Amino acid sequence: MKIAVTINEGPYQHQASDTAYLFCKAALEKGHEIRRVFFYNDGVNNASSLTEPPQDDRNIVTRWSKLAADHKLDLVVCVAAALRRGIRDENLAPGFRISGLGQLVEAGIEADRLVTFGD
Amino acid sequence: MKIAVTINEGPYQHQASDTAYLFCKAALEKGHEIRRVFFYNDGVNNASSLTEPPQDDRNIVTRWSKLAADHKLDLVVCVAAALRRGIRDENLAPGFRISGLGQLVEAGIEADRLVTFGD
Amino acid sequence: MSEGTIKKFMFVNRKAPYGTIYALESLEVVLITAAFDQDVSLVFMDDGVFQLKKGQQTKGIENKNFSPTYRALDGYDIEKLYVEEEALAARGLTEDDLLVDVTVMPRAELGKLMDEMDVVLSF
Amino acid sequence: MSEGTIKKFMFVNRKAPYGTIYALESLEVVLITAAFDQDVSLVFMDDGVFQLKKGQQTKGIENKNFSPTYRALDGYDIEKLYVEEEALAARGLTEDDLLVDVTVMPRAELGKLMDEMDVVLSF
Amino acid sequence: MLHIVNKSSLERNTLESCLRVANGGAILLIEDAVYAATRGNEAEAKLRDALSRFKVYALGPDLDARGMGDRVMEGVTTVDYGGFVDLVTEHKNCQSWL
Amino acid sequence: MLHIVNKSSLERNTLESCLRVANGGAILLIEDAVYAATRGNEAEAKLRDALSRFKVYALGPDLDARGMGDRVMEGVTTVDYGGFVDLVTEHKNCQSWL
Repeated sequence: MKIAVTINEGPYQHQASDTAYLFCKAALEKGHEIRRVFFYNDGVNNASSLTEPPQDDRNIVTRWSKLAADHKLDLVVCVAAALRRGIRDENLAPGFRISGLGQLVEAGIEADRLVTFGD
Repeated sequence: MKIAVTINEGPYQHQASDTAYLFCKAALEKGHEIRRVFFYNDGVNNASSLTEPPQDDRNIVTRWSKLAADHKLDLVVCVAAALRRGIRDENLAPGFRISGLGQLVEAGIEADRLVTFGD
Repeated sequence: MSEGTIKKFMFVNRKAPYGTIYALESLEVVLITAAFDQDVSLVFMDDGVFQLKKGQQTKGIENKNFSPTYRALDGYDIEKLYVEEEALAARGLTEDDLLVDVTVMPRAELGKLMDEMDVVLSF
Repeated sequence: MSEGTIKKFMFVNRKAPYGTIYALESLEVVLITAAFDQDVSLVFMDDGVFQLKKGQQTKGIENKNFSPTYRALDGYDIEKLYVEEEALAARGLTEDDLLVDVTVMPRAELGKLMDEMDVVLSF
Repeated sequence: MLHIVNKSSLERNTLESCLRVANGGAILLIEDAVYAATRGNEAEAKLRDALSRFKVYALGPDLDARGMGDRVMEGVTTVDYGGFVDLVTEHKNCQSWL
Repeated sequence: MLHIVNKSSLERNTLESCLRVANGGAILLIEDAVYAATRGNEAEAKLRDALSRFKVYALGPDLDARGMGDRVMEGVTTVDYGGFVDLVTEHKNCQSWL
């Protein structure tokens, strides 16, 4: 089945991005397709290449980048939300791309299910 | 009187940074000293120099930078929280500096009041 | 691509305006979804009904007053606005307090409507 | 500088662990505040009492289990841990469920203690 | 329909809103919402009542993280992330009560 | 002591916690918490009751932003940001109920 995911909160502050990641991994393991992961609102902060958590903590950003590389995921960062929060091409982690809100709507249309993770 | 302020949430997503800013401005107008503004948790995202909100919206980051310049404010960004969220010297807006949590405790000791703004 | 597909999108607004950005961002997605010619419903539940309160004056908090946008929805053929009856009452509001014409509905009815949707986005 | 000044700091923990980062960040400030030789009190109210629950196993959510740190507080001479009596009861917990020795207190008493503080930080 | 709730019912109104509005189906408790599925919690009676109208699930890894894995009330089914995915695909649509 | 509350009492438990724990003093409602100070809100009775134990203030700019400036219940004092600052300096200490 085609599943789309949207994430509304940044890394570390809320569990949303963690839960979304583990959900996506489980869906892929079950043979589903992750049609797109859309990062909206503070969710855009998950895409910062400058993130550097303590060594004994998970790296939420690189974890998404790796999942995207392993499974050819489409990780889309909302451009308006990103500009409001200082995420641009110059500090965008590998595997993410910046685009418009239309990508969220399109994912909602094309996927069989859309699941939101937030605060 | 010496007042210290701490901000726990990022710009735009929550009103915390807006309220803190208007509070600081009012305190300065009344002749009080803002001993320090400490940006903690997602609050560190208020310091991103890459932020670019829509033209008809307020610019929360440059507003802080200007207030700091006009009144010699000490805007301190928590280093551990900043690294977790991709805020470093290379994308730090003017007037902010990155330092440790000790700066928050010190502000609490030295100021007559400490006011927290958050979610 | 998805040409021709029309899905039922519902936007569930449960939060007050200005304290958080969600009310504003919900409106942004609503407008884009309408531009994709989808079937759009907006629900205002719980504190979300405050988004439609008349007389918002945001100068004092130095924020943008986005409430006029609700009045503009009609121009984008977005006409399905549902408001939770119990939420209005619990907040001392009546239909007269609202910026736009809406359909006031008991929450149980809203639950049934939700069941019929293809995509539900919450803010 | 502030050499020699000792203030009463209270850390009010009202949120459950892991759903948000606040519980972890509160601990960080608590440790630093103790390093500054300040008078430190921790209060666990509402869902904050869950922070002290025994048996946390975070492997499944791929997050760090920071609950052992509460056991280490003693080593930093942080000994004033207050837990809201009513909050424990409302969550089906007893003192035996908690990781560390604490002083259980009715909420009205906690309010009086708060009044005596110089600095109150909420998480 | 699958209703996903992620906040503690003693802190926020989301579970209560969901229970009042939702027209049956399934409820999945994740993140801080899992406390509502544990014995002795003030929400217990409300949730027990809901079991007649909804199938109720709780995310096991979130229960374990919070040290509550052994306190799940009878009638609530524990699932892992794979089970979460199955719930999403088995229901026609879903809503996250944020 | 000054207690600062910033969340709607119909969404979160912060105002209720504050009212139950705080040992008198002043309460300042800001941001989404200002709705609790308006007539007809479900929190009205609770807040009216609190007026015997607390001085209650609400931030005017937040009331105006939400179109509720003309609905403040009797007994609650409206202040601007300058008044917020005065409340902080006039009280020995303060707490934000987050």
